[in-house]
Amino acid sequence: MIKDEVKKKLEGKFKDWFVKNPRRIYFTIDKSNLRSVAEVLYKDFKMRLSTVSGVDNGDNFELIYHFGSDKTGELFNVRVFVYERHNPEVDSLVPMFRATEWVEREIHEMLGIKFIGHPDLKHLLLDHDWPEGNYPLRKTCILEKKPYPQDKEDENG
Amino acid sequence: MGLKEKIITKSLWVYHVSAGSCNNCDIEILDCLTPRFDIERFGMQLVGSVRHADVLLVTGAMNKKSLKRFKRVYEQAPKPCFVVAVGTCPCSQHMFRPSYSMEAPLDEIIPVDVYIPGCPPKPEAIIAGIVKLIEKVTKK
Amino acid sequence: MFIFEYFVFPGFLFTILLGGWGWWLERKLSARFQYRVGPPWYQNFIDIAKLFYKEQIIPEGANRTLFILSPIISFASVLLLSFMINSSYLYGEGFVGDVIVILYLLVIPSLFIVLGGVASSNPLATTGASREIKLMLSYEFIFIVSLIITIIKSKGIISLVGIINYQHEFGSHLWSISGIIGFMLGVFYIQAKLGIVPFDVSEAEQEIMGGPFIEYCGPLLGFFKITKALLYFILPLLIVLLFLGKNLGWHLVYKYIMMVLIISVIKNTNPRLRIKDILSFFWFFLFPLGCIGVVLAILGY
Amino acid sequence: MANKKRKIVPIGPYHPLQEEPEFFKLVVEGENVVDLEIEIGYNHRGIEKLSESKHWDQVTFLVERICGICSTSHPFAYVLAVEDLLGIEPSERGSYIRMIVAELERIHSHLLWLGLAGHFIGYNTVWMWAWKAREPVLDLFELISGNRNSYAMMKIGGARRDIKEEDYSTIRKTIKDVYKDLRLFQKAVEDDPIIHKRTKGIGVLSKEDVISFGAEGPTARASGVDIDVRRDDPYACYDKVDWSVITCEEGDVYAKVVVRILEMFESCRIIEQSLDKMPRGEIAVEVRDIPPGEGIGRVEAPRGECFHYVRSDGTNRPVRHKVRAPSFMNVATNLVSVPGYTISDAAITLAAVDPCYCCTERSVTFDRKGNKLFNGEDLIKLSQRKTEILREQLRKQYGK
Repeated sequence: MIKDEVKKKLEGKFKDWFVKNPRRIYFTIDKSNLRSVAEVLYKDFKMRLSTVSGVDNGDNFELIYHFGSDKTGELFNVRVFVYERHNPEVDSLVPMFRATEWVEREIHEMLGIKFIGHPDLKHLLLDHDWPEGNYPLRKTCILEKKPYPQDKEDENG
Repeated sequence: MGLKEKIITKSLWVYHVSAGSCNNCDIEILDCLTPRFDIERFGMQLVGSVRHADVLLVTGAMNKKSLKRFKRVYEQAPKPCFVVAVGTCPCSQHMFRPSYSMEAPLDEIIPVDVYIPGCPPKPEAIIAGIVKLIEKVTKK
Repeated sequence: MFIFEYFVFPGFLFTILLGGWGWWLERKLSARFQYRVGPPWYQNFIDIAKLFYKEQIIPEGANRTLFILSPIISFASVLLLSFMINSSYLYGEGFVGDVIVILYLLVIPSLFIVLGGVASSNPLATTGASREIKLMLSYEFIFIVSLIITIIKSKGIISLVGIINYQHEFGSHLWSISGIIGFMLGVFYIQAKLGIVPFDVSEAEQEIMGGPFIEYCGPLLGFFKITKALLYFILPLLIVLLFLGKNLGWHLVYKYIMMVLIISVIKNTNPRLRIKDILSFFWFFLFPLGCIGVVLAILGY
Repeated sequence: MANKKRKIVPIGPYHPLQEEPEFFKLVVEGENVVDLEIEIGYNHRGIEKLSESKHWDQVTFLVERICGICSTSHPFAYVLAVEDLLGIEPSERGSYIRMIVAELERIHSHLLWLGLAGHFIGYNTVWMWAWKAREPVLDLFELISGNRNSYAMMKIGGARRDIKEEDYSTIRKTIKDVYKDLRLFQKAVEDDPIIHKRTKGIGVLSKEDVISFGAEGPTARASGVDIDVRRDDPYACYDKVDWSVITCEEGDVYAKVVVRILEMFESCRIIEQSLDKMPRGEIAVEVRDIPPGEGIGRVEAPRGECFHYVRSDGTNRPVRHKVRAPSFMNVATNLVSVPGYTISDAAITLAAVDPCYCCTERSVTFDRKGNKLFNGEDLIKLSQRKTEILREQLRKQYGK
């Protein structure tokens, strides 16, 4: 178990350290510390970035970087809050490891968060002519309602 | 029943188009080719180019990105070309219908000859669907 | 009368019936290898007939003339070829040097497959065409070596009928070391010419989706399929005539089936080779082997 | 004829190479691939809007439809995430049932891949033989769950269906038969020189690239990166049975084939042991309300680590559900493993990571607005769907 070592190493950079169970650790860091924390976890502790979850909390965006240590099975979940509603920006981790390339592209198109330093933030999953500024995972995105085929039948008969 | 219909139904070359499916129907279609089901004994073959196709087996709920491609594929297919919707997704878009990236069920885009519901339909069901198609073509 | 001979017996209709059946035999054997049932015996005829009912699309950007002419010319050349080969063993008709004409006529279908592929202006088709050309450069040469071996063994007779008659008198060429080598080269030639695994790089479905045929559909594809059906009959037959020409007549039937069986076994026990590996196989293995075969044939082994 | 001009060879989106639509642009010089562009999204379904009418229990069925081949791994990871959120342990028998189904799925998925890999190198006999060996496994699924794919065996708190004790012997016998078939494939792959020629030294993925791309599963293990969630972060009962993690050092296609074949042997062992050790008792513990909180579930799917993150606000639907499928990380490795080889090699290399685009482009996230509970309209819709399902079942029975 390396969580105490991690805690020591990151002293002063995190808050809300929360051990949900021995293998799931959550803590929050400041946006500006993201790169240095990721570097410590990735380079010093040889952790693997599982993925990044982006959440729209209504008034802010929350990015959770899931770092997994494959030797001990611990999962460190680093929370980053982005408070800007318009034009939210976060540092990109692509210069460190390429695993985030697609992850960040996806978050960009789904939530509209810009990653500074990402080489090419084009659409990954959505069509290229998907309307700009329409981010499907934001709470503000409202989609049209389509009736089911059987509903149509009911209307007709 | 003319000679033409009889000949075409004895040699259906199928082309498999997946438009936002979950893979289940796709592997069940491939399963039809393998030893237990072996649709080659009915003269059906899976072909690689849509130019050779007689039947388009469409799976998936037809999302916006693949729709454009699919329309092109359909235009490239030489007629007569039959369309079979394999699985509940192309029939009614299944549980994916309200999603933002979905366009419309298959039959609102192109005419569909046979629907094979099921999630996924068993290979037996797919073969039964093709038999229905053959009945439909020969009775016309 | 000539028209009857050319189109019905022993020309087109006869060959396509047997070729379609031979092709079916190969498909059926493959299916049995793979624990499948396989198609019914009339499958290839139905397939070809169906293609003539289909719509003909000529892709945009294609060279129309070349695109249309390629399948027809390759079909015509093979038609002529089948007539020549059939009349050689059926009637004993032929002329001096006809094996060389056969050689030329055999190049034409492959050449026009390449041209048809290039004409359709599809990147995958052109890739397939360039592969086919590389392949042709190697397998046609192997066939020439194989021909040279059998000509040397027949004491320099350059006609198909002469070679058959020679074998009829002195026994099949296969039963000697050089004969076995020539026969092997012939089998690999068939494999490559018909585009069967392991030498089907030019139409590899999983890589380039059928290569030169990708844009063909309807009747024009039908002509290519007929060409292939005809080749399915005459190529194994040609190798049989060249190397197993002792007892013909009804014996041809089992000899032909044996050839199809060999092709099918090779097809089903090998993955597709890369074009690089094929070239090195043909040039650095089969070609030296062929040279040894020629030397042995000259020495009389 | 190799002209040195660069041209683009498109693979896809509709291409016999793979069943799913995806688009690779191979930039080639003659026969050599010099660059690769990956264009995905043809399978993207995005289920966000839908989740407004999805209950915690229904999400299990929804995630099952992310991918048909990993149709146990996704619900498995999801229920683990919810259990992590709740802080409960699933029932032990349920855990064993989950494990058996997951390992059966691994066998079926790897056999499927093995067959397709044979197909991609033009070796149709391997394809047919592998899929013939796969059919008994699908029969087992039909025996256990009633369907060949999409088994619906997962439930928050345990398993949805029991494995009957009279079926144990059938499962054991089938696994023995599969074992025999696997030996055959192992020998065939080890002995065939032409398979070696086509796969050895092709599409080599270095250890550094694996770590940088975060690749996982057999793709990573074939490159000598020793990771396996089943061992590292044991879930279900993987720590109670005896099995080992398979790794290879080479990182080429051949190593990936070998890793997958050997893994199937391990799966057979796990299933046999599970049948012996499985206790009697309840298959699921009861779960009523989901409190606010968050949870993470990780499962070693046939292709690698399947990652689910759920967040609850105390209502009957998740506020956020993030799915990260293994192929999402693995597919990107093609960017380094394909260039430098020929077009023929590209076909098998692209397939060697066992890409699953349905997973990659999964229904990205579940999300919902506000705290709206079920309203009448939703309930009507649900009942209509249920009727549809019942109708379909009847139709199926009738068809039989």
